[in-house]
Amino acid sequence: MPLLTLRESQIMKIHYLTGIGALFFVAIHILFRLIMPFGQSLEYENVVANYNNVYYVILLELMLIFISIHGFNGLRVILLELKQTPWWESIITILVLAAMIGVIAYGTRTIIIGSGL
Amino acid sequence: MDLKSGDNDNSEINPSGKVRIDDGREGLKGWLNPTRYGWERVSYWLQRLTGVGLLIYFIGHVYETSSLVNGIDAWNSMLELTQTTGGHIFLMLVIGASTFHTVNGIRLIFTESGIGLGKPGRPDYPYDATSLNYKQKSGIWVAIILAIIAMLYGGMVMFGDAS
Amino acid sequence: MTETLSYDIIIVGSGLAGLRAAITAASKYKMLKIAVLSKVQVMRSHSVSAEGGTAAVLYDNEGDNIESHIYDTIKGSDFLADQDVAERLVNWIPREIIQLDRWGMPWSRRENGRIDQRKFGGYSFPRATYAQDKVGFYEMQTLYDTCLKFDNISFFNEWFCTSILHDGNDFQGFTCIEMKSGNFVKVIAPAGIICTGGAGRIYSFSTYAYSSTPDGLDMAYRAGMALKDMEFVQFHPTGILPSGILITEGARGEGGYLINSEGERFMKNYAREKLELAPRDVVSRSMITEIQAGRGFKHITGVDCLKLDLTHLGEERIKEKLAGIREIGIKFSGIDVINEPIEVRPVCHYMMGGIHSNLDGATEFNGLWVAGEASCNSTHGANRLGANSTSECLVWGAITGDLAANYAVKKKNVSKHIDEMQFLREEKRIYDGIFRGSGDVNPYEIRKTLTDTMDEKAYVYRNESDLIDGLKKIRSLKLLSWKHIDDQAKEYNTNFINVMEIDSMLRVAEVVLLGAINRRESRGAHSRIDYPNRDDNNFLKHTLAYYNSGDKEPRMEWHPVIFTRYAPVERKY
Amino acid sequence: MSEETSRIKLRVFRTNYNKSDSPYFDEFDVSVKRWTTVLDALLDAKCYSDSSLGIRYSCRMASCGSCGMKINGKPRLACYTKISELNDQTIVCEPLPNFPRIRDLVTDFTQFFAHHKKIEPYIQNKDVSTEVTEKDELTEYKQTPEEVDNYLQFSYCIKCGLCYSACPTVATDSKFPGPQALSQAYRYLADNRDDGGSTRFKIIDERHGIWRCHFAGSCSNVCPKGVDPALGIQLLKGHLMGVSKHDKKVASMRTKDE
Ligand SMILES: Cc1cc2nc3c(=O)[nH]c(=O)nc-3n(C[C@H](O)[C@H](O)[C@H](O)COP(=O)(O)OP(=O)(O)OC[C@H]3O[C@@H](n4cnc5c(N)ncnc54)[C@H](O)[C@@H]3O)c2cc1C
Ligand code: HEM
Ligand code: SF4
Ligand code: F3S
Ligand code: FES
Repeated sequence: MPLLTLRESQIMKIHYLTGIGALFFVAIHILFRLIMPFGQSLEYENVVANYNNVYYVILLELMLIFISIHGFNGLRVILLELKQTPWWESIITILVLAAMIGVIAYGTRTIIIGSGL
Repeated sequence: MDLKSGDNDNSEINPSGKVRIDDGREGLKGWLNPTRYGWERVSYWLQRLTGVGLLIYFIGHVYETSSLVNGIDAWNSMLELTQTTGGHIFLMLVIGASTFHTVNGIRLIFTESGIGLGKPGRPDYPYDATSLNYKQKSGIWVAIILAIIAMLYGGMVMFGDAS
Repeated sequence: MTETLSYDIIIVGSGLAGLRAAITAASKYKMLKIAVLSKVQVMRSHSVSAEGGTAAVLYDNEGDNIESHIYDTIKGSDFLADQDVAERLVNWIPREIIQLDRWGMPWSRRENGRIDQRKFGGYSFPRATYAQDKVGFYEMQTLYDTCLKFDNISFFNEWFCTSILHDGNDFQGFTCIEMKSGNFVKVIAPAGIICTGGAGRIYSFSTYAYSSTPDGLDMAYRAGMALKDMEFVQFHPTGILPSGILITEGARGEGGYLINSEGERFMKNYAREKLELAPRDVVSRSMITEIQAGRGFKHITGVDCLKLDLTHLGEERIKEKLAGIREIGIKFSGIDVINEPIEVRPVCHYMMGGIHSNLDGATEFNGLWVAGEASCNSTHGANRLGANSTSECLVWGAITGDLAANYAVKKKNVSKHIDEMQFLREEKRIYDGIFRGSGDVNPYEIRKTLTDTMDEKAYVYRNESDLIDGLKKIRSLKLLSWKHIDDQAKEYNTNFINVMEIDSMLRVAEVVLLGAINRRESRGAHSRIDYPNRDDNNFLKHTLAYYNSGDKEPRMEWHPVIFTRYAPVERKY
Repeated sequence: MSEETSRIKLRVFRTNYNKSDSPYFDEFDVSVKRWTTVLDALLDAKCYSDSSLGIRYSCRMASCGSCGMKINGKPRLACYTKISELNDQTIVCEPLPNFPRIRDLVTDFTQFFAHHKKIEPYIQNKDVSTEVTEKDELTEYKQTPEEVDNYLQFSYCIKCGLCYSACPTVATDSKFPGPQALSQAYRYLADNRDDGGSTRFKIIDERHGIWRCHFAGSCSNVCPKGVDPALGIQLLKGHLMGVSKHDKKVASMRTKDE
């Protein structure tokens, strides 16, 4: 698995970059929300309308990926520090990766279906 | 605490050391000891806590938005969950957490790249660690203060909206 | 229960001398297995406390020379040094300084990148090589870190050696207690080096670490080796009150003054030329004379003292070069030396005596060497110059390490037969005699009385009646029933170790006092009010003390001094 | 003139796991003066109240690193902590957290030393032989006082283990080298006589290596010697991140007639 052969410093570079990236996208995401009054922004029609905007969809997808990578790597770090048996370490690496892919896939499904409506 | 012989090397030898000793590691309690060692320790602890909190929220959020595909009713029923007082408080926490985590995260990205810590030099008694300098401490305070402001602002918007 | 561990070389003591020896031996022959045993963990040895410097000739081009260092050492020793040994020290030590630099020692530097040196007492040139004021500490760190490079060095941390195994001629090994488990183990090897350091804890007011007790010396003494020149105990002029922690001579080397209660730099009355930088015996005597003449201060604890004034050196200089003593002053005496003179008093600091050895550090047993402060190869004679001791540790560490390695390689495949009886005898001595002993006197009271007696009766100035009183006192202590251990647990039993240390302190203190009684003259650090002059006709010779079993009085002998260059002259500074 | 004495309570953690599993606290009444340190008080209790008290100590001047323990909730050196500065009538002494406990206040340093050894803490230099031989010119490296100051601070470390016991990562991660070892890696990186930087980077840049430090700063907070391990560690990370430049010039040797 490629993640296993990455040096820890490379993983942390990714962690920081995805953190900064997430910051960037979340900022835009929130700006989008703030254009409209809070109550309205989350109405179904508005949301669906947003999903038809290609740029917004790309933004959402990237945000999804970045935050997932950042967040699940963070979780991996915490779990690694908890217990140090080879078994535990490989299990959590696999589980965290799987969960990450799962969340990304699930979110992507929403985005695809949402934008395809 | 068992050491494999490879770890032990020759640093210290206790060939007949068949003594029972206690592991002594503090375990999770060691993490949850945020106040005794100064602000940096508080920051460490909050960054962790907010990180995990945000991750949980994020997963929930991805799940929440997925109701989009099931049509307007499903979406609205999801949305209602957040329109309660409890939901508002939860969202306030998320806002606070993300503000703190972001601001402090940016600070950490700098410090963990060795920026803003000062230079090593001959320490003079009484020793004050240069890395625990004012800049760093203010960074933490700023993150906490901003988080509180963001929470209050978010609360005002949400509760103001609901009434 | 008896376990046997077999190595090629055993080094007892992980101070400067021990670590230096280990590195030489380990790098010379990779196939030798070297054990470094110590009753403390590696970086906890007393050597980490050494502060001021290591003497070496580095700047021939600026007027320093080997000859002058040799002469200063011999003159400092009040001509009791073996001159060939002093020559060896001085010729060798520059190499050690460079070697330490290669290994990463943070020597203080000059602007041009060369190693800096400072003034020290008794030298005619500034030749104390220094690294701030933590020289011993940095040297230890450098050596320890370098040791980690060698996989054939094994550290036995917190192993307490109790005796030497031998067959009367050849060294065979040591018996030890592994403190963590409390097991009694023998460690055998064809070659051994004793580097157990000084024994200054036989005094109460002492700069030494608590671990500097004479058990290493006692071990050799009981095995039949001689203790040489034990009456020469150095009192360092500047120990702070109340703890006795040292203010390095470097403080005076950097320009500090000693002042009396009249605000006078009194050293001008005693050593016209060198003033505060006269050798330590001279300065300490002058201080006591001042105090006795009523020109001392009273410390808050009620003890007489004088003051060391550094205030004129300026903040920057002190912070840069004397950071450690500033810290010590603030922490342990409540005085910031930048602003205020600090109270000091002569304090037990070094033992010139030790296990009798020759130019090569060899002892009376084949295969056994001794290096560092535990040895007395007579480099320092009757008085050591400051900064010459770490030099000695490094030089003889290297020499004995080398010789032991050669010897061990030759003997590697010779089968060894060890007489089990010796081991059993030792086991009986310490377990039946001490561990399971009984008594009603608190051994720690004995220690307190012993060290206070030494402080009182064998301090800077001595006289016959005091010394005899002291000896009587110590012999009476021996007779009390104090040999018992309250703590009967096996694991990490410091009570047991303490009592064994006290046992050795009593024996060695007796030797110190006897030597002092026998030497009816004043020479170097040994200064008798009743015999105020040096007596070269009768006493230009070393004292040897041999153990007599059954705790009878030691057998005292004399041993000639070796002269190669300089005839004794009057010593003036 | 005489000194004021007062009495305080000393609560000491006691245990011997070979005898019983449950630790307990012993209380001693000791009289203290202005200069009495916690070590003095403990030794007083050991000598005159309960000689079975297990404690490790040697230099009593904060240079050997033996006497680290948790005093009133924080890791400190017993010989370096005056009772008067604690401002408390009860002094609680416990063994250092995060170290295996042998007995009473004595902890096991085996793993701590092993971590230190693992980062190869010695000068490595391809160009200059580290061993001086008979034929050697006997010249030193040229290193200016400023260059010494780059690493000197990290050489102050007395290996007392206080930082190790304060670090939250160490509390759970047994493979994490800990602040002491990592700051020594920086010490050698900053020393311009050494060019073993890349070897050491490889050693510390692994799963349980330097990145498990999250700048909790507790190490620097408790270090009695001003080493500031947190600083060294973050600077090392800067190098691994590629933010700080590897522009160290390895020192040259002085020539014989310089
Ligand atoms: C405060 C102070 C400052 C000094 N400053 C200077 C200075 O500036 N310049 C200078 O040249 N000299 C100085 N000296 C003197 C110098 O430090 C010592 O002479 C030197 O460090 C002794 O080193 P060593 O290796 O012989 O022994 P030590 O460092 O004393 O080591 C002895 C070792 O033997 C071990 N040991 C002892 N007994 C046993 C046993 N029974 N079983 C197992 N192990 C045992 C101990 O654990 C220890 O590891 C100073 C001394 C003091 C007290
Ligand atoms: C928005 C900008 C963000 C920035 C700048 C940021 C930055 C950081 C940084 C620098 C760390 C490393 C802390 C350390 O190693 O000491 C970190 C950890 C972490 N982050 Fe973020 N982060 C951001 C958003 C998020 C989000 C949205 C999540 C949730 C999904 C998240 C989850 C985590 C987790 C779980 C950790 C691990 C905590 C730890 O190791 O202590 N982060 N973050
Ligand atoms: S860095 Fe400081 S606290 Fe840590 S071991 Fe070294 S001296 Fe002790
Ligand atoms: S306390 Fe630990 S987390 Fe890092 S800054 Fe120090 S090593
Ligand atoms: S006894 Fe040496 S550091 Fe405290």
